[in-house]
Amino acid sequence: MSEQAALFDLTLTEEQRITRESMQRFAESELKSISRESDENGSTPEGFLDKTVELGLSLIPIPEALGGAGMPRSPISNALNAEDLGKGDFSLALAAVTPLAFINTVIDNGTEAQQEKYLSPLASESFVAATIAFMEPKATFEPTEPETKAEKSSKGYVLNGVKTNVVLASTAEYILVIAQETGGNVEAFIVEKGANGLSIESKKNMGLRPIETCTVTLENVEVAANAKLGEGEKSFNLDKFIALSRLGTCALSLGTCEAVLEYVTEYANERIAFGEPIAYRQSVAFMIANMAIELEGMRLMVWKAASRAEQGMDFYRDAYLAHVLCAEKTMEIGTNGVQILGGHGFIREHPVELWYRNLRAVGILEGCASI
Amino acid sequence: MSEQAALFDLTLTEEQRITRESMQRFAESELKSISRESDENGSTPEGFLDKTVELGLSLIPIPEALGGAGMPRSPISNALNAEDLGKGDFSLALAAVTPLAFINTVIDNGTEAQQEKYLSPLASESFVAATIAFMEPKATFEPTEPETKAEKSSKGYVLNGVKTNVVLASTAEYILVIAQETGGNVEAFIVEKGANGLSIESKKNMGLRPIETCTVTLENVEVAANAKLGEGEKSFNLDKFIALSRLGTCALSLGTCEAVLEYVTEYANERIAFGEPIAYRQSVAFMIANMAIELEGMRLMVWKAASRAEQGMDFYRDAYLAHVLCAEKTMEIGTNGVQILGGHGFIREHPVELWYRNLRAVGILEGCASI
Amino acid sequence: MINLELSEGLKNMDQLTRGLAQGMLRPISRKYDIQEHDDIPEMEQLGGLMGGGAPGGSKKESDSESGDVMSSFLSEDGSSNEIKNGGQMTAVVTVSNIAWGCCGLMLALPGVGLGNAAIQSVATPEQKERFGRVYAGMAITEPSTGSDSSAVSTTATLDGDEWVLNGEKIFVTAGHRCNTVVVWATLDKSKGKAAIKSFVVPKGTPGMELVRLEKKMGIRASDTAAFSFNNCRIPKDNILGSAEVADTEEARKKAFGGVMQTFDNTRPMVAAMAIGVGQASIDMSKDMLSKEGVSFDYKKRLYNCSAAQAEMYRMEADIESARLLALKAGWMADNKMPNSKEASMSKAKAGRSGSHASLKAVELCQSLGYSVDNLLEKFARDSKILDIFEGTQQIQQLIVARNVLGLSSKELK
Amino acid sequence: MINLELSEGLKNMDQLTRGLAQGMLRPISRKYDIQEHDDIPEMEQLGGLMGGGAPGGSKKESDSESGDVMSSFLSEDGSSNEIKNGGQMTAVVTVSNIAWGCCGLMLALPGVGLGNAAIQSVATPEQKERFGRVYAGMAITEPSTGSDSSAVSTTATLDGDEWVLNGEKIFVTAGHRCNTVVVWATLDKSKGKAAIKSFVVPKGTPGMELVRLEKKMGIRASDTAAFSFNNCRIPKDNILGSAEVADTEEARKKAFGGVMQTFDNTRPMVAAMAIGVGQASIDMSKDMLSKEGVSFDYKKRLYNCSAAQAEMYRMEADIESARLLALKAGWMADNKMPNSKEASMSKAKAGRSGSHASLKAVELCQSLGYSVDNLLEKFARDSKILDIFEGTQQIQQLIVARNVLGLSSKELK
Repeated sequence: MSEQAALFDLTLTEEQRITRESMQRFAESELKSISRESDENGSTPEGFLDKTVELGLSLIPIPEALGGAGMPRSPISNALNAEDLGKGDFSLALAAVTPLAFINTVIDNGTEAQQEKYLSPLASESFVAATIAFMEPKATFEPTEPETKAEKSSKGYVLNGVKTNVVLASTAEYILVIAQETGGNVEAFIVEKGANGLSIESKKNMGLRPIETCTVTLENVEVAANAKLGEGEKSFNLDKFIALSRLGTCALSLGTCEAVLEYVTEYANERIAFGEPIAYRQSVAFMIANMAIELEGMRLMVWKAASRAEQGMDFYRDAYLAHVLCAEKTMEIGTNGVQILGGHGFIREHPVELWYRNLRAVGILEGCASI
Repeated sequence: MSEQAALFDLTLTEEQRITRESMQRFAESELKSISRESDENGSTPEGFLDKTVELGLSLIPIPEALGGAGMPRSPISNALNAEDLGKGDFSLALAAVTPLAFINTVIDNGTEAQQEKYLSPLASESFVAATIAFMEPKATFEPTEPETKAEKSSKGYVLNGVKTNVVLASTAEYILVIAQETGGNVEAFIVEKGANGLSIESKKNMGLRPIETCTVTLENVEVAANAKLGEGEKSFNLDKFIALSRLGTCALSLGTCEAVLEYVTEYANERIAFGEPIAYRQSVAFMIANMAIELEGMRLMVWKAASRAEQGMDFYRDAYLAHVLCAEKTMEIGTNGVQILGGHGFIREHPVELWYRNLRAVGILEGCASI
Repeated sequence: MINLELSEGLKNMDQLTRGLAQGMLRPISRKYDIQEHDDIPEMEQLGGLMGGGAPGGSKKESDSESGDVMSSFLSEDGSSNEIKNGGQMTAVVTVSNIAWGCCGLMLALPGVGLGNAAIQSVATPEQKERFGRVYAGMAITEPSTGSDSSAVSTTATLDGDEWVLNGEKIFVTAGHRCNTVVVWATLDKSKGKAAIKSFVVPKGTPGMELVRLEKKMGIRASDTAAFSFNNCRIPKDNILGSAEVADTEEARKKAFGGVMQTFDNTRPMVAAMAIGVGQASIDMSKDMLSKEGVSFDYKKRLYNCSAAQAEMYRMEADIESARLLALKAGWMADNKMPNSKEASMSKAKAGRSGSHASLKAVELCQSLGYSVDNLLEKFARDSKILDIFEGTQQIQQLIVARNVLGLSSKELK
Repeated sequence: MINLELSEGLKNMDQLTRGLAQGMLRPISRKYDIQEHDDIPEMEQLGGLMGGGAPGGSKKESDSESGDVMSSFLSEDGSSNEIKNGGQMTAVVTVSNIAWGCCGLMLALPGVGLGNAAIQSVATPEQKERFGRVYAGMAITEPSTGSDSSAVSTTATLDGDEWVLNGEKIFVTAGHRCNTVVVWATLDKSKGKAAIKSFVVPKGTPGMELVRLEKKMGIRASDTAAFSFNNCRIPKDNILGSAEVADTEEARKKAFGGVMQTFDNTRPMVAAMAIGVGQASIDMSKDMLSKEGVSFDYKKRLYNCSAAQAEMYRMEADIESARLLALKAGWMADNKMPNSKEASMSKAKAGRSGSHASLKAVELCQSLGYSVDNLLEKFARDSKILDIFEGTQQIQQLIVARNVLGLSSKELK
């Protein structure tokens, strides 16, 4: 990651500015436009994921030698992209950045050989799915203590456990399974498509309906020894992974909150009640003011943590606090978005109820969208 | 406690109605009038506590044979009294009901002999102080696990530990010390005034300034075996004591919140800003509406728990939840009371800042004001 | 005498309806959430059970004049001076339980809609007899009006012996399944609130068209209809209340106040629904957490608890507080005390607490909460409307604030 | 390039001022809380240290044009096009640290009052020279006006070469200790906002009387004065800005806007104070809890933490968010971007978060928090004013809302 900057600065680089513009255009034309339909159908429209290839999300960080663009790992750029895409649609954006999360994690934790083996196929002209299996179906699931087990065997490792909310699992070429190595640390293992003992079931949630969120069951799934990311001293950094994932989820949600804020701002100015636009009422106006205040505060928190990550500084506390704030405030923005529209907000004709359902994911998702 | 009532009912009995009227009159003329002065001086005006004797708070539950009125233990009446007095001044009201809390606890947990010995002196024409030492000076003090120790000795028990916020400790004839008996349960021990090893230091707090809140240190304080409340099976009921105390604190705070609500209602209607009373602004009006809503909700929670206690039903959950709500919402009312007055609220000319400081005690006090 | 326990009669109703909700509604709750707008054969049976018969014989309880859930909306108390636990309290208890089972199905219970409450409170005996046993929806909101009930622009014009209705109505709960709609219309828009009257319009009256059923985030088992009225003619006698338009300011206020008073009865009911959904979220999330070893014993100081326990206790405290506020509002109604402020207080507290608890329960249970494999996520979709319809959170606060501050709707807008 | 770390210069200032606050203010904080209104000899020294000298040599940092805490309120940036971390950012950093030490003493720092900011931004070079090194309080509020700065009724009448002031002012921070007061007065009340001007009145001017010092809940080390002006005469040239009263609506708005703009600079400063007090509460309560075995490692999922940890993390998240908002507002000012919205955002978030954190910290530490033996209770008394003065929470929300919604002060009142 790049060198430390000298001054506090919120200015985008020219490259970031240009990228943001195209991300925003794409989000508007390719995500927002199909958001409602995808939610109603509970499926990703055909061709959508392939279309995201033009954004080059997966290509950017893959080393040139492996067919990628070989750009340096940039959590800040990833966060900006996630924010812009998340404004179009939280779920579709999450699907779009899922292979990137896999790639980022392999780059951060894998050996050169592993990068070569697993990243080359992802540097493709068409959309190649790869994903990470982290969460487990428990109310008290503790990210720092996953219960999926990896047992050392003669051939490598044997994996057992159940993972949930694995995005794109059924089409993924690779699933990076985070598991507790018996007698060791929490490690990351790459399981290839169709492995024996791997079963994948698509599940639906309150939100995230357009995309595949799967329960992945591992029953004595065998992987080779070199399927474990890293080697020797350099093995999987769980804390960093959790922090980068939380930042990814937060960044996506910033975009969604922006969408809410824009929508209700317009609505409140247009909707007449008691003879005046409802925006003239302090109760409505202050809800909107608070959306703007909290959104800006969250954005700065996410940017700070991502920028620290990019500069190679410790950023776990920053990411943790950003996530605490986003879990609370994005849901507040989601529910107030519906409130401002009143009964209309509850109807699926308007998008605010969809944002409400998607934003409930922010405090729940772990291990997705690692930036 | 009395028999179970047949219907859901919020009507006061005739006796309660009459008592409330006199309590409210007393609170207005004898507490409210000296509230600010007492706070500024950090002391209880001379004669105040003696004047409270006319209310008969201590006399009411003491058996007739011991010189009292011998009325049945009535948590609900105690709660009503606390509420009415708390409207005059939280701190002074707390001092006024402190001997009663001692009496209630001795009646609930003591043997007949203990009642005779310790309650007779309290059935007096003048104010006789008696108090309970429960809290300990730790940030993580856990009421169900006090650390003050009682060790069985040849003569009875030896007490060691530090207690904090013991109201009226230095003038108290008796201090009921709640301590962990070594190898036993948490028990209550009556320590008489001037006992060897007992040291009392008056301390000041953010609020409660008019009254003595003391740190009581027990260094090998010896008490007789029969100074331990109860005997045999019937010993001290800690859970009940904690619950009744929390209800007492909550009840006091209801009155204070009523005072806030009345004050800001008048202020908001009179204060002009931007050409109109500030009450015309939703942000102000809704703060006041929420005060009224939460206050009424808290009152019903306290009444329900107290009424269950009075009927001999299990009331610990109700008391717990009432306290959770009151700790949160009374402080909210306290801080919004200052907010509505703006800069004026911060000046000691108005009472709202005093209420703010006193209401911060609600989430903190334990073992006081047992009803 | 202060007692906040339910009477024996109410306790029986409480147990009974909770059992019914658990046994009959929970098993089909998800099904009709998915099959939005489908007919619900199971509900006919349930409606019969609850509306027709007297389950458990509680109907004769002396303290509960109406043990019948259906008519509990409608019940009129006797005239004795004794304290009563009557129809409104019964309704709070039963409605919260049915909504605990499934709020969508609760709103689809056949036989009683919000229109019934209006008919019951305003119709003359002659009208009541003529209308017979109706299942009446209530049509107030129009596309361009929301919280502002006084902005009705649907018109009613007298033409001979008939009223001619023209306009559009939205958000008519049970509009599809009911057989009658009570329609709010103005006799003369220039005369403001006083000219707003309500009319009983049987379904199938020519000129009345059900335009669409709304697709909603939650309470999907309940249908929400939009109607248009094009020269829809109904008998002159189908107006509820007087056809005169008050001409003094005072009389105008009173007339509209009368129309609005229905809300004093329906708001505690919606509060009860929110309490039901909130409680359902609490119960289910506690169950899930308990299975994984989190205990709830209400003992330790809040900040010595775990974060999950503390959050749960806060949710429970809010819901208990809301429940008591709703019971109080019902108790006041049962005892003929004006309860407009208390009705709004209960709706405000319950609406926001139910919404908060349901959303928090999903978060507390992580992937289990968010998954459609469990009902928690459904509760979090259902709850939101309860902080909106029958007067939003903001409208309730306005009412409470005006009441507390002694301000008019012109002063505090 | 996006970077939210403090520059080296700011980091040095940060460490330096934190150390100063810890070493010099904390030890005397309680003393002057008790000895309300007493003289504070220690502050003369501190004022010298901070205002006069350049501590730690940071003054020449290229990225921090003004390493001087005092002048950081006042600093004018250079004109280069490069991104700057200048005086406003420095002020945010240093003010939050000094307030971390003691907010009361912070406001009693000799040499700079809010009036200085006004003089600095509006006075002509000639005036600046004539007034010399003043310590100026700001007199805006009157007994009958609060948040409404446009309701000033103190009058200024030109009589020959002098302005004659009449009226009453309250809430003048440092009014006792300062040597000059900037007084807001109207030239013609009938002309509204546009006629409001500010005047530099040296203390001791005949007709100016310090009526009383307010006894306050918190920030007691800082004096808050009330003044009366009875035919108080000052030179004609002591008016700040033009003496003309704009006569078009547009020009009027602009004139008053100019007066109000001072707030865009002072609001992030008050935000910084709230951040300082909030952070002080967090640090101290964490220390206390840590000593009793509660650890803070920012690792476990929030709802798998203890309630105390979770509460603390929420407080920290709020304060961090407020800090970044204040830094952003300062950064925008330093880089000549209009920052009215961001200034109010930072004040709104910081004001409420500081107040909440300080109150919660007291509760978290139970009797230790509530006792005057520790400073937590003082922080909870000091914090409240920071959500009130320089524009209450509600005023900030109005400004942000008008900005976001594009509404005027007539539309959104």
